[in-house]
Amino acid sequence: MKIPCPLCGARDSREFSYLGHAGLLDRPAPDAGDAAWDDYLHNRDNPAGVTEDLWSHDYGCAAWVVVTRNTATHGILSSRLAKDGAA
Amino acid sequence: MVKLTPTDPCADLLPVEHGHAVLRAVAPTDMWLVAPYNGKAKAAAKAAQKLVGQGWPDPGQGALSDGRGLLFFGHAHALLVGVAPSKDLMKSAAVTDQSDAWAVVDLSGDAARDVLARVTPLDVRPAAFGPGQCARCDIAHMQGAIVCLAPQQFRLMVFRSMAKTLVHDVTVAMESVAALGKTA
Amino acid sequence: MAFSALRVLKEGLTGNSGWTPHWRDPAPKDEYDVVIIGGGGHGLATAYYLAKDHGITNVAVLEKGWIGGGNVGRNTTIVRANYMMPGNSEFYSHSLKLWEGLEQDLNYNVMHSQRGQITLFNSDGARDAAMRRANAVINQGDDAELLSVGQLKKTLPYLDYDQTRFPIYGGMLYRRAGTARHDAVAWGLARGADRRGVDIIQNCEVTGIDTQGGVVQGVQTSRGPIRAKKVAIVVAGRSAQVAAMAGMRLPIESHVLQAFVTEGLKPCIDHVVSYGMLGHFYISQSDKGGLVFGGNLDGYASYAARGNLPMAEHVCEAAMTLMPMIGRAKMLRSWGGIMDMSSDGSPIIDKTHIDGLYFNGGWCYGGFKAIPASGNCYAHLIAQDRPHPAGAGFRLDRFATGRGLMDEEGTGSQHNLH
Amino acid sequence: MRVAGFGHAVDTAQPVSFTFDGKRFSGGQGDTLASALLANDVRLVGRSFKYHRARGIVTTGSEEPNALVTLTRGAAVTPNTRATMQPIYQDMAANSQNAWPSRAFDLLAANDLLSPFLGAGFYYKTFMWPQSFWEKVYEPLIRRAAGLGALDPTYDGTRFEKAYAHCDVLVIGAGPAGLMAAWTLGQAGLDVILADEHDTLGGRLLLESETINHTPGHIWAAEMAEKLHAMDTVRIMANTTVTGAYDQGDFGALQRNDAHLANPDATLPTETFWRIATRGAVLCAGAGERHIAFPDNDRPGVMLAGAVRGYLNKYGVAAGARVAVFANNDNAHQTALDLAAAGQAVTVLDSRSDAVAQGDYNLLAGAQVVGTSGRQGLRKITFTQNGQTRSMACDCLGISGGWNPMVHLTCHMNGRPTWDENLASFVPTPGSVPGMVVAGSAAGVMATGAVLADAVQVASDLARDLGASVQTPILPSTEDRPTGIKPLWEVRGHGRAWLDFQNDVTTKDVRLAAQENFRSVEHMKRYTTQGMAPDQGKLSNVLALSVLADATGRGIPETGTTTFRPPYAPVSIAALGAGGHGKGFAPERFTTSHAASVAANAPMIEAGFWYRPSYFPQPGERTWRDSCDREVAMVRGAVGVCDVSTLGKIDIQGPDAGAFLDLVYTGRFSTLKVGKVKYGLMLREDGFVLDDGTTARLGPQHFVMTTTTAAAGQVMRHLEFVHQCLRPDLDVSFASVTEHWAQFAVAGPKARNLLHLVVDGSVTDDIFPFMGCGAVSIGGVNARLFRISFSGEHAYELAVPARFGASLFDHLLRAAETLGGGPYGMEALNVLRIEKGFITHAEIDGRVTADDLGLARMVSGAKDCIGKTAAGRPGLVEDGRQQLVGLRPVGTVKKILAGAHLFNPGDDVHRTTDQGHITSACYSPSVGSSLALGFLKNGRARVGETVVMVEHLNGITATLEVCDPVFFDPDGGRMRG
Repeated sequence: MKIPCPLCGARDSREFSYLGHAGLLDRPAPDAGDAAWDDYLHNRDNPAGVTEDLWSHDYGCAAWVVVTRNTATHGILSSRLAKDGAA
Repeated sequence: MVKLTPTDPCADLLPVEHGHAVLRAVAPTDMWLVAPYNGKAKAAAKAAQKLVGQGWPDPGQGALSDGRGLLFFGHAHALLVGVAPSKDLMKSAAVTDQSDAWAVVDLSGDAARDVLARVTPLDVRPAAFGPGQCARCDIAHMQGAIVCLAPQQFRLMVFRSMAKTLVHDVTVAMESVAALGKTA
Repeated sequence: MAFSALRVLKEGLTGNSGWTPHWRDPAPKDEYDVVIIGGGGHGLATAYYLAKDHGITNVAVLEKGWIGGGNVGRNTTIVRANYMMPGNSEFYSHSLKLWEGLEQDLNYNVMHSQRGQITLFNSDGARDAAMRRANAVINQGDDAELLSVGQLKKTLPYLDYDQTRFPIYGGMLYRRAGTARHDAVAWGLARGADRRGVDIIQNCEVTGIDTQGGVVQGVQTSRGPIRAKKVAIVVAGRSAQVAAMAGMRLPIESHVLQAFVTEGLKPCIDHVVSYGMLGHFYISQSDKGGLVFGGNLDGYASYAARGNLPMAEHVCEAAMTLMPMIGRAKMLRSWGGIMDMSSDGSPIIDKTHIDGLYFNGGWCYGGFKAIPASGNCYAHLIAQDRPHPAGAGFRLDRFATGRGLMDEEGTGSQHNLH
Repeated sequence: MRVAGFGHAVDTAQPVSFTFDGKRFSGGQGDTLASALLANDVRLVGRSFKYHRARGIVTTGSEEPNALVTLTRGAAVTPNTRATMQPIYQDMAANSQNAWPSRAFDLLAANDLLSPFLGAGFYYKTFMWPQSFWEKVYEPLIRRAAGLGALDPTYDGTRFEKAYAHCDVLVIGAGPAGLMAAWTLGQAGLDVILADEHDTLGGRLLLESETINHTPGHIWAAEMAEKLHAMDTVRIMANTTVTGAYDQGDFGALQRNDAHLANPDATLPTETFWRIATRGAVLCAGAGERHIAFPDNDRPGVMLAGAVRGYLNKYGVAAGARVAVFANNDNAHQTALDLAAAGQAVTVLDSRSDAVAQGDYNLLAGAQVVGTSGRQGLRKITFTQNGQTRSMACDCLGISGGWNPMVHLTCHMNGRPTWDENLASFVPTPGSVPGMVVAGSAAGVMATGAVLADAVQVASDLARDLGASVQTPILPSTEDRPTGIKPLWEVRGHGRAWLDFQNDVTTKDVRLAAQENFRSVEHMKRYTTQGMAPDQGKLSNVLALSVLADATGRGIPETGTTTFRPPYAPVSIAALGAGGHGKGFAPERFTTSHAASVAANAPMIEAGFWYRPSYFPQPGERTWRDSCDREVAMVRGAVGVCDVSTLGKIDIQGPDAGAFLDLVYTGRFSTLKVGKVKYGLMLREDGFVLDDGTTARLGPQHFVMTTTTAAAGQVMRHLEFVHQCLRPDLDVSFASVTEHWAQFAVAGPKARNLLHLVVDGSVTDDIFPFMGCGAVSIGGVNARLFRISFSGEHAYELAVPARFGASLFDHLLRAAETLGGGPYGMEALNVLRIEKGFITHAEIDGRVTADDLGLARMVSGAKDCIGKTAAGRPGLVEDGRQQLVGLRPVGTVKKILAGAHLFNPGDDVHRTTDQGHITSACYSPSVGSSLALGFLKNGRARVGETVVMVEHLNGITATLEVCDPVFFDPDGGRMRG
């Protein structure tokens, strides 16, 4: 499996660690309420299809990368740096 | 006053040679991580240009000449090699001394790329990874960096504490490549 | 037809012509008291216990493909009860006791073999953690024994005690742990449920859940609508998709877990052996002689039911440092299952916001051993609308409230770390 | 027997001697074990899995189901080696498997007589009474009888390796299609890897007599191989089986490097497991012949028709003296033609009544074999033709039920093949593996001329897709042989007809499965074990499917197919796990003081990937406790030195560094003064404690954070996450400096005296008050000094660039000695911190809150931080949580053990009465008693109460008093003073 790092190019997935859905970029405000925080921390759409998730290029440039990926086929559609914000 | 004497993580282990590959220790030199502050990338590049004669490296780029250079070293960093940062550079970038943080070895010879293929998933075909290129990558399960110095010469870096593992794993690969060469 | 050695003998002498289907293939009825969505191990066990313990037999198990085709048919078959967190501890203890009577109960040999599991530890800290767990297991009423390195050398002589990267400090022996023939569990439960009147309906995909005024009415399926007083979701691996039909968003992320088996070999590994350095490695030898082994999740969200090489290699590297003698064994097959990874690594058996709709899922990769108790507790909840005491901890709201989290690994809310 | 004038691959002038089951034989250079055994008329090579039936060689390739042997070479014992793939070498020792006492007389062959009772799934129906007999009696019997070869319980130390390769196109298989495809792609300038599982390129051309460009196919193949060798763009990997297709163009492949060598060099890897990354792939895996199910079709001497002529053409071996062929297709007739050329008269029984002879041999059209005899090898076949049943003496029967395209790799990513009615086979479904195309027989193209044309076409299209320009080659001329086929799967009759030779699955088993409602193909497979043997059903799956289709009254396409999963051919664990043996499982990390610690006889223990000294034994000390107690007393009484370099150290710089730290730590760091250090607690976003450590402010925009050894990597990733993903606007950057600095704790009342012996200038309370930090120099070397304490003593941590670490450690020890001090190890460090109630990851186990640890005061109320909101969830703040406490013995206590649980005095010991557990325990020489830290329900409110510790595994029960976790110097005077 290859992950396309926006900086380093396609690299073996063993250089990366996986965190979870890219919704983790949208941290709720402290006062956003219990439901918002529960959703952020725990609940997931968990689609059998295209999703966006977060990978860290640990063994490479240490960038956090948002990967648009199909969970049913493992096909990868695109990637971008997490620090560049939403697509 | 006490006198501190330096030690080198690889010096006792090297050089080794098997078949058409040689692994040598690299003498310690200045190595500094450089991270430009927000909005200071141009100034940092200019300061670096003065120091090493080359601009800010693009991702995957980095060359050394006369032991000096600036290597792409991560999403936020370049590695300044062979010279300490100037005041100018420090005004525009955070700098961190890493001169002692790395075990640094040079792998060279006709079999060097075959040896590398046994320790890193990086594409090291000549067309994909030639002189002037530098990669942060997995080296034998370690966070490392590889710089292509010449078509058959590579600088390998892993954190200092893992020098022994680096030398061991590369040496085993060199032996294997040499033995395979004999049967081919 | 009851199975017995005598029956096997009689049929053998008469050309084996008298064997009948292990379960029927009925057409779906218009209405059931309970519709169970999912014909995996847990769904079939739920049906079985609804019929057996609660006398509820007007039940349909709806299976999209063929029964037992999900994780019950693709796992490393380990059955154990060494959980320490309140909620888990009593549940898996309950499950192990059900396993111990399951074959006679079902009249089906699922080859449950209590060959013992030895979990190794490789540091003082890991030993302390293993002791904490083992003491919890004993406090629950089950058993555990501490093995010194000397004892291990006698019991597991094939481990590398001298050169391995992380020296072996000792092991914990759970004698009642072991393995079972995974497919037979699904088939035996199906046969048991079927004999009590449950309709097992294969190739029947649920496409919608009908509700009215917050009360469940039935389901839409690829074979037409089916009315039901109660609907029970138990589709681990596809929980998100089915729960979404009822407007639910779950604390679950689906991941791939690979497993591996070698060619058949003469007996060499008697126990289940597990090892916890740099992820997991666990191994046992099947009755056919194949070494069955596995490790951690690949780590990325996936529904592909297959994995990639890095984890396969890592698991084999663990094998080589721990028990290098198996190096000459050849991996014959690898496969992947879809794991419902919950936010604390423990499952959910609960009511939902819709009256009459129940949810069972989030089994992470501990689902196989849980099958009897999961079915038993879920059936109890469905039949009586209150949780079985052994399964009362598996509440859906524990993540929001933080009450009764069961984070066995201490890795927090990140789904793929459990 | 050997046939003169045939066998281009074998040089009989170079005899090679080997043993099989201890008996010596001779073969020629180039023989496989299988061809050499057949040349010596050895037909019985092993026993089947369940019924222990006599079994012989069936194929010429890796799909071989029967001829699995155990090889012994030096210390290396390799079970389940395919005799068909194993070259012979001088003095090779091979043994048959699964037979006792011998392969000719196997006691368990008695199982065969019991077969009416041992059909599919019999074990699910019995062995249940009495309950305890399963583990004790039945299962051990079954286990002993099952299995094939045996592992040697000792590790032989042979080297295996793994490697990566990268290319533009991977061509899988070097038969006619693969050779042509590789040539086309190489000419187009693409980087090509051509992998083939045999030692010589050519595929079936090596086994056939047909010509290309009017020269024998094997010579054309050799010429092509030479051309490819000469191309810079093509890399040839012989002896390499592509084992799996994975995501984004990754393939696994196993290369055998030394199978042909009698005494390989110790540094030569036996096998290389390749991870091949490619942009595109062409599957040219060819097709595999299948057999036909008829009664007693499993005797030694019954082989695939293609294998019979393959052994003649490639190895110059006649597989029998009297050969017959039973087939449903034209292709199999070639066996008769080839054997006729070698002077053997062959009878072809063709099930098609309209079959036409293609040459001078005896053809029985419309004939079917209905039985065979011969206990240890085929002697006679019985067949029907025109309603008559007759027999024929023969010792070799070549069967052909047609050819299956080798679709396996196309299924590795969940693709399912498509049924092709004309071919009576499954063919690959296009697009099953992204980037992989299929050419030649693997795609269902059977005649050689068409195969070559297809390969050129497919390769050219792929090359153009990859942006290369293609020169269309001139296709060589071929002799196209007929490929007509009419499906025949099963000949029903008396007796058992085998599908899966290895797992002993017969047509009866499949029919029984269907009868018992295992009608889905997956159910049938699992109920009967069809296709689950080492050949993974390559030979028999399609056949089994047809029987199931017949039994359930469905067509084959509706019946479906089971999937094929990696690996295509079995891969040794030693290859996949190469490098993992011994210390290779993980990198080893050594501190700069490692050599000195080892020289001081300190046992080194693993701490993550690091090694740290456990204790430093002195003469006269008998146990670790003796040393540990002394080291603790030394630190409390004089001064100790400990290498703490393994703790994570992260340089944090930038104008927003303070603001960033405020976000990741519970406390406020933006207001920390330059030259000061502060203890910090870090939460996960779910509110539980992630890690702790100190952070020092070295400059207005410059901090250095320490983490625990265990969490260093995790914390670094966390910081990057918080910055890049949550607050990319903050101007801050992180650099790990763990490895740049060697850092040593200097602790004890004489710590400052020691520093004065080492550091240039003086260290005063003014400059270095408690929790102060700053630059110092040591012999002119710039160093950092932090006045922090993990021991509760007046203590410092002194950091120098790592190159000077060994030297500084040496100086520190020598200076310490003059003060009555010395080094201390992990055991003493642990005791010192327990005495002070300082926490480690024994306490921070991922399930505790700041409040559980008694550190709620460290969570700033005035600002947000990671984890703060979730830490406010009711379950994390309610009464009844377990809180950190100290525990000390009441009266005499044998031992306090971490991992023990706590109960109220008088309560039954049970899960439901559990009050908590012990996390850390030690004997404290400073306090003079055993001590422990633990978590206790509502613990802080229970100081002074007694609890009972119960530790079942060692059988220890003790009464303990609950106390404050700080046992020693509770007001911290020693640390500050």
